[in-house]
Amino acid sequence: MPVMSYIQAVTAALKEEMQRDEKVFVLGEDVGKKGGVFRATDGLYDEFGEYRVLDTPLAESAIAGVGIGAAMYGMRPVAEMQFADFIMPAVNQIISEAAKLRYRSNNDWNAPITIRAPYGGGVHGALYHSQSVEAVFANQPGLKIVMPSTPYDVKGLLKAAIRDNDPVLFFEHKRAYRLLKGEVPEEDYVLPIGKADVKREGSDVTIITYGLCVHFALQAAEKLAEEGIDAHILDLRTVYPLDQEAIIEAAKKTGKVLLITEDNKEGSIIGEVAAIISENCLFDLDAPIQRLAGPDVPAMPYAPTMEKYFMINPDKVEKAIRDLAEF
Amino acid sequence: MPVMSYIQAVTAALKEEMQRDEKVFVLGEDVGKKGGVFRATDGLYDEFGEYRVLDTPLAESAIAGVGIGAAMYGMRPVAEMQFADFIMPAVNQIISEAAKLRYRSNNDWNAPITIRAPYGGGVHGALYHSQSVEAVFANQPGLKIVMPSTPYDVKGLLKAAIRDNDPVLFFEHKRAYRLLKGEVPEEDYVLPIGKADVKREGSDVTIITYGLCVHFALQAAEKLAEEGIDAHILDLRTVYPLDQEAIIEAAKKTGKVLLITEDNKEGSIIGEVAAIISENCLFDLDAPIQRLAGPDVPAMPYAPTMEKYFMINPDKVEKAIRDLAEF
Amino acid sequence: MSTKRHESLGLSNEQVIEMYKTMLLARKIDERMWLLNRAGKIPFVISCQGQEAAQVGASFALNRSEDYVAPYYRDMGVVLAFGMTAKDLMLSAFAKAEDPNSGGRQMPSHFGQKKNRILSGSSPVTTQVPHAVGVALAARMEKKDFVSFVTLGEGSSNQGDFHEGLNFAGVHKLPVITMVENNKYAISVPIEKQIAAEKVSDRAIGYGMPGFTVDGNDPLAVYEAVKEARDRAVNGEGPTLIEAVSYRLTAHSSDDDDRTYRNKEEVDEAKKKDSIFTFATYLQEAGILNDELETEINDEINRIVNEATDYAENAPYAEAESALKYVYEE
Amino acid sequence: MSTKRHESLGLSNEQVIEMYKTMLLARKIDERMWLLNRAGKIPFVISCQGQEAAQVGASFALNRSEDYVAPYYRDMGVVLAFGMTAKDLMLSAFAKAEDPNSGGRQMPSHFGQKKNRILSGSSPVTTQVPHAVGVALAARMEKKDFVSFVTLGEGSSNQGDFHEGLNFAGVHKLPVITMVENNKYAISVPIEKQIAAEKVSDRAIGYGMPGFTVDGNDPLAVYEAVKEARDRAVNGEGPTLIEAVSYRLTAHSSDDDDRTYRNKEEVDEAKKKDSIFTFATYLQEAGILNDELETEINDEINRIVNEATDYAENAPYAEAESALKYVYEE
Ligand SMILES: Cc1ncc(C[n+]2csc(CCOP(=O)(O)OP(=O)(O)O)c2C)c(N)n1
Ligand SMILES: Cc1ncc(C[n+]2csc(CCOP(=O)(O)OP(=O)(O)O)c2C)c(N)n1
Ligand SMILES: [Mg+2]
Ligand SMILES: [Mg+2]
Repeated sequence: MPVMSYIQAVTAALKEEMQRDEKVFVLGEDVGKKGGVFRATDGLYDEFGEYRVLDTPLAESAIAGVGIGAAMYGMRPVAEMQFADFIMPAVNQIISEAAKLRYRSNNDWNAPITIRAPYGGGVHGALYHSQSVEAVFANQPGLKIVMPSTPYDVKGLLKAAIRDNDPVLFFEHKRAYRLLKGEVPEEDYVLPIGKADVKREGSDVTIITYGLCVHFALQAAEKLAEEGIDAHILDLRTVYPLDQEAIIEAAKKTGKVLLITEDNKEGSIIGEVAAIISENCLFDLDAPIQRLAGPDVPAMPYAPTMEKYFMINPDKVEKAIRDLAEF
Repeated sequence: MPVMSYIQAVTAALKEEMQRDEKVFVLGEDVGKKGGVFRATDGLYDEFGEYRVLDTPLAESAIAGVGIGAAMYGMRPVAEMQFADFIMPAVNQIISEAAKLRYRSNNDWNAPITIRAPYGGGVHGALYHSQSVEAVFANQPGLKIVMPSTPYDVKGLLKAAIRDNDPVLFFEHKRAYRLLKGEVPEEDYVLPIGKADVKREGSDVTIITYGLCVHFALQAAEKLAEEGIDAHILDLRTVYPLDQEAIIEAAKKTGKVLLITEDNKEGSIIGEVAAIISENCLFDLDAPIQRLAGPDVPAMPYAPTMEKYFMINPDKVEKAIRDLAEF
Repeated sequence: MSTKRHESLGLSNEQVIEMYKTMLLARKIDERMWLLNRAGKIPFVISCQGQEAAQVGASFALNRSEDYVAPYYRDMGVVLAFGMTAKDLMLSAFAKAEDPNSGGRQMPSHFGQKKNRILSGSSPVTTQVPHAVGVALAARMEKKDFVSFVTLGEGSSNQGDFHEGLNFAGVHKLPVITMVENNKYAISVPIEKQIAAEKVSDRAIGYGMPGFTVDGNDPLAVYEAVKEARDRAVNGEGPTLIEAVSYRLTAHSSDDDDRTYRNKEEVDEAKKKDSIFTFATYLQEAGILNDELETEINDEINRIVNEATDYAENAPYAEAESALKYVYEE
Repeated sequence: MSTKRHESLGLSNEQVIEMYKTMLLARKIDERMWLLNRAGKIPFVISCQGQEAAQVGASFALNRSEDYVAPYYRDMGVVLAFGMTAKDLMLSAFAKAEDPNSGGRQMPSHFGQKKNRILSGSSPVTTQVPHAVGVALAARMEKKDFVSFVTLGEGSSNQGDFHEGLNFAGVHKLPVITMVENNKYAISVPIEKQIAAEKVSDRAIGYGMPGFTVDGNDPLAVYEAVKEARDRAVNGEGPTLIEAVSYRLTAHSSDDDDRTYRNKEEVDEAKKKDSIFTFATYLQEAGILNDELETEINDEINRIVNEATDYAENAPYAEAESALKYVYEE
């Protein structure tokens, strides 16, 4: 099986879906001739031409809104927001329109649009090129939010998102783009949206997380295994709506739960995960539910001292697991 | 002490603050000559003139953004979003600008803006005139979100919001506007933003909620008191950032916690409340943390059958308290 | 008015009578809804009154079996012309399960009906503009000959989505026609407090597209402008912005009292130009409409409105639990 | 070029030399930042190169001790003219604690400095436009005589906030000057794919304000346009939109490789019009600048840039935990 980087898996999924279905097209800022500022759409302009890899004017609400309109007609737009931080001007189109279209029309209309955006920090991106924005959308029925953690998951989930008949926000960790590599089948496959995935079986402590933090958790778990601490790692994969069953099962498995997000702590996705656990399996717990997250400051600063202070890393995860194991 | 309706308390707070401080001004759609679609700014145009009660063009991002600019200069804008549902076009200005201004400028600049918006359902408002939107903003350090439940709280908290040197979102329940009446001192007073408030002392079940649901909870509690079930009711008042101490204390008090919101369940404010409790006082609980919330559908429908099905009401609260008390 | 204007536009006598009927039907449904509202039978009305000429004139210039429309809440004339029925509209006003727009989920006048290519609309204004542009983009990509047509109020043309949508259409020369229905007010705010430009159509040049201001009380003037715009669109010459100027004859909605912000004289003055009368006069002068036909039309429309009202009033609501359906594909 | 153009604009010889120095300082700081970036010492640069004339010409037409500016990320010329120092800018490039813009929290070129009335800016483009309008609204309300000045790129003029902000300013005739720095590209996307209008200034009429397109390589032309706009603004005649046309001489930023989307010939052609040279030529021909003065100026600027670089490189970062500060008032 070929080894691909996380971003190569993005490109592969886009390319294969565009080859498979003529209705699939990409639109966004600099996605065409330049192939995207991260080069996620590299080569697609040459292969599919200007209209299927459309450089749009610099206007996110139009990117989303025009995409939604095309999707209502029956196209399969894959819109790129250049950075997740710049999705904010498109919030009205996403929340008021895409999320509510099927419901408000009593199933008459739907918007099969995928909106991709690179999120996350640790890349000297400062306040506006580092954010995790999923919590803004994770209270909007009608939307699905996918945040993959490996190249394999990227390809299978992005294909599933494009084929999904409802709007999907697909957040890719920009630091993972070139950092993470892994085996990715050349053939076509899709992974189920809405299902979490056990990334490591273990019996002492349950870690529930998503995105790049899965990678940090795996690294920490390897190290702790040497000390005899056996971590169970559940990768949420889809952060909205959450896979309640998998969360409950994972929490029950060890009775000690550590939730991790790179986002600010208060109001993040993992608060909802904690709520699900405390509503459904409180008496299976042997320790308070722990949360490891970014501090509650607007976003991570540029200076390396402060950026490092903000970011989750394997050491912070390791310490949190060890503390919980010893509880 | 005079008795006022919830909306009269809004008007009173605005008027008194405008009289006290020339820098305070109101801007929004139809706030001037018409006095607001709910008449929250009734009479202010006549008293303070066109520029201090400014009818703006129909453009929410400008209402927020122009307000932020004026606030940076040193004014005290109170921007009205006609309905909370229509705050979405202003999300970029609120999240990227207002919330982050102080932090990104290392305390050099700040934006003392208050953004008022009527939220909530039960008024035949259908999908786009009934929403609870607080969860969209409740993960954004730099913002404060206030959601008062009584006329008394409205006046004291709105004054505090206007005087606050940071941006405050102030969500008023539109059904409460004329439904809720209560004593409101004529004199000047402010209530602390960031502090929850015990609205009823009790020993059997703790209810933590906010906004109109406080009223429903109080009604249910009165009824249950006759059956010997004694409910403790904590009104969050400020839903972001949350008053952790008060939440922990209230949860510990009875060991049985019911969280209520009118918002959709998944990803709402009360998920964070559950997370705080399960992180800090898990072993003080005698029952799983219960949540009573709207169903996870985009927003409440127009037809009375479906609207009623969606909305929280005293009966639903009563049942949930009873179930928990009997646990 | 020259009595042969419609002929010089290529419209037959039957077609203009059809236009008139559609305008009148819209008006009569709307009036009935106000009565129902004042009688406490339906919670909310938002009117087309004063804008029927623009709506129907524009619609008849489109290909009503192929083009897509993204109407806004006042566009009863547009949706009737595109195949929605009085019954459909009354079902929506009563919020009944059978309402094809939303199954009673949305407020009335939140139109949408896929079979008639009426894009579903929401309450936040102007979001439909990029949608129509997206449909036009699809037309381009699929090499199809239809156009999309989108409307909004003049106040709503100040939203960012107007700018972003029209700019997108202009850059890619997409087959989309935007019609701003300038009724001089946005709720209580008069046009001077909304827009400093002399004409809303002055915005077109900034998007590299032609812009026209036409008399929105004259269905033939609007017909002509939209027809030409449609021809340009299908010839690959790109989008057009049209401003149809009329007046909002009712309060903003059943929740509004317009006496607090505008005076009766102004409204009375506007009523003199009401297209329902002026167009009838044109048709009479052109010898197409006479008293007999007028009575016949009125009777027919009354019957339609009565039947629609009765049907809708007696139709069932959606079941409470059906509120859980159709969040996602099922 | 007439050798006396600056005099006819009321500019003294000292003032135009000051303008030239400011342009040159901006250029030299910018060039140094690229060197530092390529040497791995600073992670990111985004340039003013090619836009100095517009920035400095505009700034000198403002009241630099009273007016407010809301610059965008390329506006090194504006912030230098408004009192920010080379040291301040280098501290920001190195992300050091003493950086007055953000204490090392924001990327370089995210300007802000209250004491010089430079509004703090963010990365999402165009959000500053409504802010400047808000400051102008405050000027009106407080009956003060200052104006606000806001800049953005031509690509950014497609954001909704441009439309909403300018419309607001137009309706209320507020004293705000918007200058679009049209450098022909938005990252890789050329102006034709951003805007179908012939000129960005064609958008002004849609907001009821005058619009002008000027040569952004000519600081005197920009000076003149902004001066007149400022006069109108303080006379209560409202806002102005100015488009200053130049060219982006560098890649979009240190993360971009512009060879993938534009060719060298085009860039070389643009370099011939580089204002740093053409304005120097003007000053020489006007007899104000000679080789001696040129050397002196260059030496002084080199010294300033060196000192700023050394200082900033050796300055400390903010402490890690200080990341927790200033979320709210403390
Ligand atoms: C984004 C948004 N903001 C506010 C509203 C509330 N609102 C509904 S209609 C309206 C006025 C619209 O005026 P105009 O665009 O002129 O259309 P008209 O009603 O006059 O036809 C307003 C402010 C809304 N629906 N959406
Ligand atoms: C809202 C938003 N979307 C996308 C970006 C990413 N971005 C940064 S600069 C830029 C291009 C700006 O082009 P233009 O406005 O012409 O200014 P220039 O850089 O050419 O001076 C883009 C797309 C952003 N900063 N903000
Ligand atoms: Mg109007
Ligand atoms: Mg540019």
